[in-house]
Amino acid sequence: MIPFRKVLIANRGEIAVRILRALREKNIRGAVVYSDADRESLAVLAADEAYRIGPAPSRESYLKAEELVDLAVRIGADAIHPGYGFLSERAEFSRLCRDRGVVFIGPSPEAIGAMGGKVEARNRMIAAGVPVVPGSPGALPDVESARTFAATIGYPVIIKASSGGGGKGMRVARNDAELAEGYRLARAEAGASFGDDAVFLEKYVERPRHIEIQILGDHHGKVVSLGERECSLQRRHQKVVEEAPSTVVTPELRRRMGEAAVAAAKAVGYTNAGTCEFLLDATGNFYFLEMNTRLQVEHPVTEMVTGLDLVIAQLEIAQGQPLGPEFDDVVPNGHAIEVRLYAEDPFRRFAPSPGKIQRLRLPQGPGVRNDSGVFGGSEISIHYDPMISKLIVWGRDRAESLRRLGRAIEELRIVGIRTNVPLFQALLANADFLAAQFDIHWLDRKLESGELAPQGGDEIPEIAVIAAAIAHYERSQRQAGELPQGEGHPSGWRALARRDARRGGGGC
Amino acid sequence: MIPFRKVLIANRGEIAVRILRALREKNIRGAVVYSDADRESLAVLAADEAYRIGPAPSRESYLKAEELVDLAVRIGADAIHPGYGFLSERAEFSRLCRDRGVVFIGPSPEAIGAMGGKVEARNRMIAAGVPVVPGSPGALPDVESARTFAATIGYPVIIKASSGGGGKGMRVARNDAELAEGYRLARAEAGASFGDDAVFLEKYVERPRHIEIQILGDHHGKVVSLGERECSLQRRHQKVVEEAPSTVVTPELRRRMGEAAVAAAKAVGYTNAGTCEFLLDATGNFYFLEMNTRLQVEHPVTEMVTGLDLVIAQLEIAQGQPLGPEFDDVVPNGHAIEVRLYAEDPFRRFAPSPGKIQRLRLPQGPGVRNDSGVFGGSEISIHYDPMISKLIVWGRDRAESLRRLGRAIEELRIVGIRTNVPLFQALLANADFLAAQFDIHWLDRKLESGELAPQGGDEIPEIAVIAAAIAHYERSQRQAGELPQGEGHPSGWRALARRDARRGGGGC
Amino acid sequence: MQLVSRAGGKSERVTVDRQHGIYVVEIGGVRHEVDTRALGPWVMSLLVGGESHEVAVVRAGEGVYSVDWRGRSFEVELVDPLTHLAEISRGAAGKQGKKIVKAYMPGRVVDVRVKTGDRVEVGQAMVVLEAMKMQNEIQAERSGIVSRLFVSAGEAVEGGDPLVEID
Amino acid sequence: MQLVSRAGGKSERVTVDRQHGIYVVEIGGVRHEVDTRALGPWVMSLLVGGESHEVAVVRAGEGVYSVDWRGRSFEVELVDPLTHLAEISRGAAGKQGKKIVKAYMPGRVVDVRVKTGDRVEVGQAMVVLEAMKMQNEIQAERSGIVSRLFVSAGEAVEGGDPLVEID
Repeated sequence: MIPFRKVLIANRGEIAVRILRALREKNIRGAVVYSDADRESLAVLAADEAYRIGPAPSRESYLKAEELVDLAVRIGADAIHPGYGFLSERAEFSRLCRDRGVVFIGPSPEAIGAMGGKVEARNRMIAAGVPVVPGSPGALPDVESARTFAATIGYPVIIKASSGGGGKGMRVARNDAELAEGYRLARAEAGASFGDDAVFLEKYVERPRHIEIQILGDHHGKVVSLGERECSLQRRHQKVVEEAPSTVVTPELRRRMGEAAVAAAKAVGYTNAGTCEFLLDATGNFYFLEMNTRLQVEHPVTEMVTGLDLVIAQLEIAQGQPLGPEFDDVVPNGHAIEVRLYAEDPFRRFAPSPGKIQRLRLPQGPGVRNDSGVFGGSEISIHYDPMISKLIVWGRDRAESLRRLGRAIEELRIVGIRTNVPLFQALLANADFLAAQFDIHWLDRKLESGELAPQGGDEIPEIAVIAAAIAHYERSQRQAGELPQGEGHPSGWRALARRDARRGGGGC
Repeated sequence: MIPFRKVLIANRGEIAVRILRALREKNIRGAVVYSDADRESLAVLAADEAYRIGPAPSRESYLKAEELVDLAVRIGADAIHPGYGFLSERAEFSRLCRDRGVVFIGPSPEAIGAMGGKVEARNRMIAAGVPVVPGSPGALPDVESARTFAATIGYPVIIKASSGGGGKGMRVARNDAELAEGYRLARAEAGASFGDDAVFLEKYVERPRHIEIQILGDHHGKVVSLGERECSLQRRHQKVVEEAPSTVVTPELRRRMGEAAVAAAKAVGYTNAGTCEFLLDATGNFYFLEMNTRLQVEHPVTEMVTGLDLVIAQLEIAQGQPLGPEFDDVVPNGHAIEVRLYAEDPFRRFAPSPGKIQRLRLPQGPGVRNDSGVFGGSEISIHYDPMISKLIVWGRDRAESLRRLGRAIEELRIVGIRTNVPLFQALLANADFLAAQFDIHWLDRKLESGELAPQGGDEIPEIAVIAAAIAHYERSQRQAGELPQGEGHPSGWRALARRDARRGGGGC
Repeated sequence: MQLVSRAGGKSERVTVDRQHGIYVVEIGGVRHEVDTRALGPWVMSLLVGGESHEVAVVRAGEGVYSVDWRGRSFEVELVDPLTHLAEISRGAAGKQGKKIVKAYMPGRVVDVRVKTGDRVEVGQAMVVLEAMKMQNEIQAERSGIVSRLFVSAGEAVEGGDPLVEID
Repeated sequence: MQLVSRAGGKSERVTVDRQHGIYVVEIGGVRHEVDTRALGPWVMSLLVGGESHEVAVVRAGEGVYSVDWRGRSFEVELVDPLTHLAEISRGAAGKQGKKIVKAYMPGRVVDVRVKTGDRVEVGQAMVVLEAMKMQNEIQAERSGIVSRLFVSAGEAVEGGDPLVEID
């Protein structure tokens, strides 16, 4: 084992801060890079060392693989932690680090590569006995062959155009009759749309949930599962709320999914932290989707119910330490929920809401954890993902963690930008969400139908009129010079102008 | 059971905020009172309702029992939560609430009274079979009687003047010879000092630890122990750091101390949350000191290792609900440490350091909990206890929670007032503390001897000179009007003057 | 001080007065005593009767205020009663004649879906703005005729830049 | 800019210069390049070489700055070299002649343990102040003769009020 003395973080925002915390607890120096947009970020403030990497755009800064490795070598960093996003799942970056003698805190380039290509990954999973969504190996010449294949995988099935996409040439069939009909229509439509009427069959997974398994693999051949995360609540494939454990995963199913995930990881010689994403249908069948070969945004919910620190585990694995017994047969303790706070306006179709956070007060107290990348005064730039903070709650059961979530959301104060908090308020008032009755399409459906429209969107609370009236009164008094010094809120109003004039922040 | 709809909190600061969190999670309206010094406190901001109770001094505000109960009745509060300190352990306040038909969230006046008087409490504990420090019933006429009694309780013993105090006329004896000598000296000294040479004997507890047991009692006769807290680290009898569990308490000792605490509570018909404080000697003997008939400041460490919410438990008990099975045979999970952040200057003999918190950034992330009563911009008044926030960390074991504590202390930012953070930094560098080798006198001893003097007290880090030099340079440039707009830190320096001029805060 | 509030499509008579440190606000005839404190810029603590509210108020225009409360933002317009009456009489209340739709964030215009003279309805997409790697439709906040276009596809805009004028 | 820093009992030559946005600070001959940002009032982010430091700087007097760093406060005095030399020559460096000991918090004077003309040593208790229900000894920060008393027992004082003058 080579103990690290210094680690470079090739990332930004909350995850850079999260990694810095782990490094400090391991007594390892933490160095970060920053783009011109991030010089005043929390990550830079929290780091032991900080180096400029380039202008704001990612491709000119956080995606500059060569420069990052050069920097690591120059400052004597033993390893690079890629966080998530950016270069974290680029096989060539992992290889580049290896070639330059810098430890990449993640899997080998081979493992990343093997899981990177959808087709190769699928075939290796099949070979490893990991269930994947069953599909016909190739195009089906006639309805007979289709019926035969359908019989082998069972209904319902979906007929897809080989060269298709965007829903065109797709038909769901629940029995032989629908299959015959669908097959005919699908071919016709495919031919018309793509000039190629070849179609194939796939098992149709109804109302699936997104259940993922967190795994860890060390460099001594040991791979463990730390249980599942329920990530079905997604808006346009973007996770919004994550939980652990899932209400639909029994201990027995947890064991089977865990075994599948471990098998998947072993099949590609996987090391460090990774996540196998599965589709879970209503009858308890699960199908491998893909493997995320990195730390997940939602890793904290697993930490909350296992008591483990996944980033510290990543560091220890990368240092060559074997996974200890504390990682064996982990059972979830209580229930955790994470909500992702985005700088986006749910009243404007979740349009990004960049700007300066004038005031920030994070919720605190029992069962509440904040993984935040910002502070009062932070500038939310348009250049990066609009996620500003993660709010994680823990309770002895889901009901308690839901109550905590509601309390924490109430407590949170973010002034200066719009956030998606109203969405969480709406979710906490929704019976399906409270009963954990959802699938991966649920959130988009509810947002479409307007059922999750933040309550009382249009109707204005009296307190807003009162506040505005007082502000207006004071402003006119001040303009008329009638308001004696110290009366009213001089600070509030002068400050406003002032703040616009300067770069200073509105609090910590 | 009477479900509460509204509860009045007869307290302030962090505990008022703590109770408001529990109320919100139980969906009960939370009302607070505020003195003129607390109008802009976090408690007022976090409350559903807030009412002025009087001027800043406690006796004119938070101690006005009649006014508080009148207010509770007027606003239709079902119950009053007294928090800790102030009226929380006044039997007559508990009685007043009962007489006025307002539920007092705490024990009955009888239970408070029984535990309030030292002598009565001691006798009732003896009757209940709870171990107390053995002592001779009365004065001992001659050295013979002293030797006889010493034989019954065993050495070491301490000889004390009946009408004594302040250490005068006290002698420790470890054998018959020392006893004879000490008896003679003690009597002479007592006679000289107090004009009364009567002396008595007590078991001398060497290097004792302060170990306390958290108990809960419902209104159906059930009393449970939730395990111990290690509170030996005290400065002038003021707890500074608390932990759970204690490194010296074995499961077997935990069981015995728990049984003693439960017996103590049952002996006085105790209900709601309470704490039995014990002295624990090096050989595992423990002696009842006193019972705190209220929620303790340090209750969070018990919450962290049990997963229970003690304030919610208090509410449920007060509503008449029975203690459920989740309170049976609770075993600590992991290790928690709490440090109390005080607005006091360790470099000035811990003199209070009131003033405005210009900037506040609390530590966040895994295993960190803040129970805070302040925000950026808060005014720390001279009228109340200088504790501003509690930092609680959890780890799978003591070593991990110590690492987390170190990390969190590093992360904490408080600007504008002095705090006792340097004391914690010194503790985290102290071998005895890291090894949990201490007793109730340890901290005072180390502070006396200067061993815990914050490291490098006098020697100034280069960064301080650099920062001052830059600030000085900018100031002179600005005065000379040579610094172009937007250069340097106009905000920093103008703001300084501005802030002094106004009441506005420096962040949330 | 006599005012008319226009918010959420309805208007009410509002009077504000300050009596020894306490505000008295009357809305639609209902009287509220309000104790206020400024917690630095933007943020105010209001005690309305016994109720405690923390709000952030930002002036969004002449007599227009955006109020943040419990994680949500509300826009309130305040005008003096005479102006209000005058506007009603010419049927323009809550309309203020021409309306300029602005970019609420910096970004790049990828598509302009209206031309001058077009009639637009509330919620109709007029401009598509790209920022933070996402495409965002800028919609008409009221119905009317597009009287002016300030941008064309491909242009970069700053937050607050005018995009379309609706009459 | 040429300066002499006096802190923690020792003095050093310091030069500060600003070159295209970057500060160059030389202390005792060692050169530091410093990139600075103000994070609103008081707080500064400093990158010294690669090292990141968050500090809060408050002006505590003429040329005197109190710097908060990693939970601790340090006082640094900066004077121009000539003043420094002059003071050394009359053996007054770091002394500035008369020293007025101030109350560092509001409270009530419960005891005054010195009288004018007394000689006091560093750390000697001169006044006992009560605040937050605690008694706090105000000690002599340097040795000398008590040349003036500003308070007497029972008086209430504000933070910053002068208590004792030492010559």
